[in-house]
Amino acid sequence: MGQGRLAAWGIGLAALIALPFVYRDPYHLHILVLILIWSFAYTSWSMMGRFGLVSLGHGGFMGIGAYVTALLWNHLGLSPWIGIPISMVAAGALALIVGYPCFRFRITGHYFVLVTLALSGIVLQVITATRDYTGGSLGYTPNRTSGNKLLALQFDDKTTWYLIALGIWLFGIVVWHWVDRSMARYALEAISEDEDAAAAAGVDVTAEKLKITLLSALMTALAGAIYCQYQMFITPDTVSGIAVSLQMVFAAIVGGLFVSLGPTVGAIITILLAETLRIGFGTKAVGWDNLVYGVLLVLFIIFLPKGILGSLLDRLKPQRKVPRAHEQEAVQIARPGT
Amino acid sequence: MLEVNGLVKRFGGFTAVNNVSFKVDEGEILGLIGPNGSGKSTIFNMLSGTLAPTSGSILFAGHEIAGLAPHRIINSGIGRTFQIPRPFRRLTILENVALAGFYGQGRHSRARAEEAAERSLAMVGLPTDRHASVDGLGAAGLKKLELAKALATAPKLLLADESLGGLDEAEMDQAADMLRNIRDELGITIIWVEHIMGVLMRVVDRVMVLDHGEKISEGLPSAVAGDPRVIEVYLGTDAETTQAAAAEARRRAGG
Amino acid sequence: QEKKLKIGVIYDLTGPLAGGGSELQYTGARIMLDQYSAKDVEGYKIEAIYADAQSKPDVAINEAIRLIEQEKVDMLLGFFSSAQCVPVAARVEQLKKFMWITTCISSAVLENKNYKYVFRPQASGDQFGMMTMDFIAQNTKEKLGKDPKDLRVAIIHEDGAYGVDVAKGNEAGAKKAGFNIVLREGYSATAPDLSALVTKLKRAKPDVVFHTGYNPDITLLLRQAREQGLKFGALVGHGAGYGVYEKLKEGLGADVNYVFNTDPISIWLANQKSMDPKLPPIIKAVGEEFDKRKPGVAIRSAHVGMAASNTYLFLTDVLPRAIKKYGGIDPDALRKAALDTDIPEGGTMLGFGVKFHGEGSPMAGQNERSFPVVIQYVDDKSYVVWPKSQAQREAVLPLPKGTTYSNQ
Amino acid sequence: MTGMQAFLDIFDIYLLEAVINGILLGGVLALLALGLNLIFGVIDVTWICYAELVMIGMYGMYFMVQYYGISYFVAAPLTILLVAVLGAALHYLVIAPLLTAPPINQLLATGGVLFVLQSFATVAFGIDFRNLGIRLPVLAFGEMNFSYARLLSFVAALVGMVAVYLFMTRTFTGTAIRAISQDRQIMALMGVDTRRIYLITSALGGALAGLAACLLVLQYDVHPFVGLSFGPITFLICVLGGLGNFIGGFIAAFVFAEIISLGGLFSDLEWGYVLAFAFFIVMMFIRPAGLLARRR
Amino acid sequence: MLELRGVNAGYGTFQALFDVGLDVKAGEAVGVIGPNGAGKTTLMRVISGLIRPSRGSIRMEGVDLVATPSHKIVSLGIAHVPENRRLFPQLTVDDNLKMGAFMKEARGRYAERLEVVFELFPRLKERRHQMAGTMSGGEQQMCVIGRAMMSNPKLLLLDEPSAGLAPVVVQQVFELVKRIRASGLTVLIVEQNVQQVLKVVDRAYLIEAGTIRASGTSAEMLASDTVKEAYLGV
Ligand SMILES: Nc1ncnc2c1ncn2[C@@H]1O[C@H](COP(=O)(O)OP(=O)(O)OP(=O)(O)O)[C@@H](O)[C@H]1O
Ligand SMILES: Nc1ncnc2c1ncn2[C@@H]1O[C@H](COP(=O)(O)OP(=O)(O)OP(=O)(O)O)[C@@H](O)[C@H]1O
Ligand SMILES: [Mg+2]
Ligand SMILES: [Mg+2]
Repeated sequence: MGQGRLAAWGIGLAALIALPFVYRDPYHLHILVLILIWSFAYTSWSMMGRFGLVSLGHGGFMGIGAYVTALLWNHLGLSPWIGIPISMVAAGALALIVGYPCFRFRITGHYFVLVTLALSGIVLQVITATRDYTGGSLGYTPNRTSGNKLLALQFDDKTTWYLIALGIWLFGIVVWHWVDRSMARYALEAISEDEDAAAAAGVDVTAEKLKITLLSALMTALAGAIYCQYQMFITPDTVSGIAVSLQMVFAAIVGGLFVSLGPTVGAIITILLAETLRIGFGTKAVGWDNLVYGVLLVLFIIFLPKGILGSLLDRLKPQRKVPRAHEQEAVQIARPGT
Repeated sequence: MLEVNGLVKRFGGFTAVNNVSFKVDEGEILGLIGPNGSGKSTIFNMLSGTLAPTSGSILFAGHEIAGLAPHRIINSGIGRTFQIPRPFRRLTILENVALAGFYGQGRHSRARAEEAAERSLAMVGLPTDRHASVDGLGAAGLKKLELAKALATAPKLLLADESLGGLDEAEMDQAADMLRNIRDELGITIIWVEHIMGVLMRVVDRVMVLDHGEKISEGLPSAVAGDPRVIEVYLGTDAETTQAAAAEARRRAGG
Repeated sequence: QEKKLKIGVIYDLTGPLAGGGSELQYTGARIMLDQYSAKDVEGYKIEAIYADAQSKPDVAINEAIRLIEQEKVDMLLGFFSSAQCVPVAARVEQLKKFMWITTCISSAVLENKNYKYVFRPQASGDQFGMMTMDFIAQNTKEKLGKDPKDLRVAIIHEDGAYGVDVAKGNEAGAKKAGFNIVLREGYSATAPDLSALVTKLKRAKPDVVFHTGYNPDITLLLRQAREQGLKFGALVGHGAGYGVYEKLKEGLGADVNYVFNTDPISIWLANQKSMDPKLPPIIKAVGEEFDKRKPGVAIRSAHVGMAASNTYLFLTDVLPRAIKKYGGIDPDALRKAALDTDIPEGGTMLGFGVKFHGEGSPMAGQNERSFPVVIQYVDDKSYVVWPKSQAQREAVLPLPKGTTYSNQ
Repeated sequence: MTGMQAFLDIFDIYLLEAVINGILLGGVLALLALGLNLIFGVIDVTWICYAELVMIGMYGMYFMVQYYGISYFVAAPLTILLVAVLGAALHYLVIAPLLTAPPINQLLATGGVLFVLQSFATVAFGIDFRNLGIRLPVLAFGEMNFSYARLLSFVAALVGMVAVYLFMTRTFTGTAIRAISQDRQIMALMGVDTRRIYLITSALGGALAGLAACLLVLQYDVHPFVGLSFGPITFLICVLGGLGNFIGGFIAAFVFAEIISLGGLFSDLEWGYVLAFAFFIVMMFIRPAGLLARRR
Repeated sequence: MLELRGVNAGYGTFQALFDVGLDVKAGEAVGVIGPNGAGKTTLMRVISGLIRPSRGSIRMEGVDLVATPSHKIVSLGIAHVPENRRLFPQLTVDDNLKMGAFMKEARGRYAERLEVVFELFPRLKERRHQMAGTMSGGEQQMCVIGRAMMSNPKLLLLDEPSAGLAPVVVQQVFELVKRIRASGLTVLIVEQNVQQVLKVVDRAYLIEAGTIRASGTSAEMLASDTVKEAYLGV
């Protein structure tokens, strides 16, 4: 990272940390916290999504993160400090169970999307069906603690939550950069283009894919758990299922999949857009907000295919030539004998 | 160093490689030729782990490698190129090769991988500039890149699949020289699949001929070029030029 | 500066719940609030700010926070879905704001929560379930000619907060009455196919089916029941989808005849003789206003009156007392005023009285005097058939011979 | 004796009914999967909003029949035409600009269209549930009863599947449709107008959605979110059958429907779905290329 | 028959052809040679309409190709065998050939053309139900040429047809070019295999960096110093 960029990050970060001490509007802070948590979730998704591993199963991982943490707390009195790691392990185990055969048997592209789609469907249905424990579609509330708030990871003030969310988000960005600068990124880029050729370069394709999937699932579960701790309420539909998975894909792509802040920009845009449109149209023009939202989304994708931030950065430095996936098509040719 | 026994590969009911056995000695360049669809690339795919053999054994440096995962085989010292270049277009040229250097050599350090990449690129004559994009490469460049990637994995045995296709004649000679250099300077054993006889025969030490998945001939270039069966199924009217090339090669080797 | 009470009103105007009844509730509340925003209450102007929860709990939470923090409303009113009430009530309590729930009936909203600022004049879901069981129990011998222990009952419900809660009441009621529960099952309201459930019902051969659902799952279930030839003696619905006769009629035609529904009484059916005399004119006015807003509706939905009555209760009872007796509209004044409320049976448009469970009670904030009634749809009209005090006619039970589902 | 009793408890007439109901539900699902398979499997274009097209078609039927009093049999072809036009428009406005973009962008754009169609329906038709009000008679066999509406869907799915299969394999246009996803650029060298092929296919996919709408409206209420009940499951069926494999899709629809139906009979309804989804994942590993594919 | 005048073409901002002029007369076989990246493939693409010239005119038997939509160009009798075996990998050999006969004019004679192609390439008949993508490189090349022949063209554009083929097949391909020519078809062929191609064509053009550097009969080209220096590396 260049000096200038480092400085920009530093100043930006300092401003973000200072924000809740200067600006205290609780509703805006609430939206900010949500944006940060979702940004982290979207960033987690994009860790694998950017390598062509388009998963619609992340709703499942998020749901597991949220529900396992809350269930352990309510039923066993296990503090989220222990519950969250357990929930992450659970999500990771599921990711491995589904991922391993997927990658072994070369399930890619549409097929991968749909296998993972079924995964989030299953998690949603299981949460709903085990309603005796999870509350079913009614949703689930972690018991309020009467004791140590820190131990229970329950805080009443927005500032604390803002800082926690900021930290988590920052952690996501750092991990993103860490992956981006590692050799694993080369391997995953290669795998996303041509698995055989990557294997012929010595890459253990299955292992590399599993690693990034695991990382992504763990982080997504963490996002789910944090969301649950913050909202103190989860329903199957808000933290799991296909809709949540799609929401992740949407935001990541709209923001820009190939830049670290892309998913964050995606979260900002989609959440703010949804909020403003809903409030703007209010109850006077019912349904119009979603209509406009949908139309804007379609327009974004058609006219800014690399995402808002991605396209913006491209425009700023046109000389950096990153060939787009579709340019490859021009040279894709029949492959004999393999 | 490589010993293949009774190698068979079937696709459904179709037998692409049928009971092929052969040996390759250290430091040798073995030419593998045969009509289209005779199973050459399929053998390469099995040697490199891209395909698992239906049956048969492949001993490499004394170890059985048949059916191992490709990355394990690559790590054990076999490098390959693809008949049709398969570059990673989202990576730069250097990154393409560094990737192979890193993973192909058992994931040491990034620095070591990049060093290997620069060496390989220099060897094949491609730019080592950090930002050079694959898109700038023409057909010849892509072939070179394939070779550089294979070299960066520090192979003991290199499988080169049609490294000349699509090159013009000047470039072909260059590429042939390059292969010879690789053997001479780096001591890498090579199996080379090629249809351009005029060039191949001048470089290889020994030739093996496949037809319909079976080995039909094997031996010195001049002997194979004169084998009537090979002439019939493969060389056709090129037999004369091929023989001439083989003869010239022998003369040069002798002199 | 003029004195003003800002009320944040949240219902679902879009999404699946909107059609399930939330939008009608909104209309009812709005009719009342519109009337009062023209007048003022004890010197306070009423200003309502409406928001759409889009049938999503997280949107409901966001809107609640926005209305409180951003729009600075003094209190919240409304809420159709219990899945929204649960988290929003928790938030509101935390923020120490006053919340007046007109609808969402799950007991889970209040049970053991010990809320101080959340009040619900409405009957709770398990009361619905108990009520219908009681109704059948009282009629088993006489009309169905069976011993309670021989009466086969099936309890089916959508698996949301609402259905689960009612089913819980159903089960408790059935146990109390000594019925034989042959099937108890939940299903997701969005399930594309319920034929397996119908088959199970056929196998269980229930005399009475107790069903809680929204629409379109009700019409889907009943249509598939008809197609698969399910027979029973009576079908008892519990509000929500069963409260919207129009839709039932559209989807099921004549099959909807003789179906029972349990709801707070529709204000237009309530026994006006035993009611506080100042209420009937208001009921009439609400009806006229509703007809103006939604012309051409055959049976005015109970949903409208429910929200209207509960809103009216707040505006005419709680609010004036808070201002006069407790000096303002701050949450504590409103809370004290609500706890003081003591209205006898017949004192609301819904027929029931009002007295809230106070602090320390497991159902703090719940109206202990509320009760739903059982109505029956007969030839495009609805009649209260239970409890006896409100009944307008005898229940038709079991289903007459020759009707689609009749097991006679 | 007890063994026999247990046997009878499980293999009673209701089991048979559940099996047959599964088959009939399979007909509905197969019909839905047919058009999607064409779009998604054959020309490799993603229409996440497929079920929403069906929803619009159902509204079309509702308004024509209920509001304008048009006879069902006139309204049905009109609806098919309407949704065909809609399919073509979807292609022209949304897919065509994205043909060269990565597939995930298509997925998203059509996902956006899903939002648009849902909220359009909310805005234009309101949130009320609508019912066509046509109630077909029931076919009774002793204890068992079957709905004509479902029998009809079953037959339509079967006929549609055969017709589409023949069209795809026997005609030049069908072959071109199968070819187009593999190498769009050289299609012109074959004398194929790619825009025309895409339009034909999208219109055909739309028409099949329209057909499904005409039959579904006999069984289900219409509301803006009706697509959510069917969308995901339709996708899974296409994949389970093998993308682009019409016969496979047809069979997969029945397998899925049986699992849902029987799973629902022996346990809670959700478990039927959980089972179906889990079955899907397991099958994906056993037969990644679809039920009918040979393992490689 | 085919006439190019002052053709300029390229990809985006990159110009690959500069003022190219070229003639092919009916019944003639014409070769185009030149080093890698010279623009040979671009030239073929411009003729078959896969890319559009930025300037210049292209006429086939008097018809202006620039104004003809690219999918209509086949109907004028131009069949293009693209470089790199671009066939439909997931279709069977049969279906690939069927695609070659897609145009209305060719559909009627489908069975007849199929015979012709199978006679040329018996290998294809053997593998007619195999997925084209799983065939060997050479087999795929046969399939692509066969596919082009299905449309019963007047002018065949061959882009490096011998690349990657076994020597006997290369000879067959050149034989085929001779035969095709003999049957009255016109051929424009791009080749790296200069020695061979100059044996079968009547005339040839040497193209370098997007411009025509030399042209003449085969004999002239073989003798030409320019060709020798620039290309044969002799
Ligand atoms: N799709 C494309 N986009 C951008 N540039 C291209 C494209 N195709 C070719 N070029 C460039 O146009 C120039 C001419 O390419 P062309 O393919 O016509 O050469 P060629 O003579 O056929 O070479 P070869 O012998 O390697 O096939 C080259 O510099 C090449 O890099
Ligand atoms: N995945 C596959 N499925 C079915 N058949 C296959 C598959 N891969 C290869 N084949 C067949 O196996 C045979 C051998 O193919 P291979 O690619 O090894 O030939 P080759 O000798 O490399 O030919 P060329 O010189 O043309 O490259 C061919 O007939 C090919 O069609
Ligand atoms: Mg090969
Ligand atoms: Mg070329």
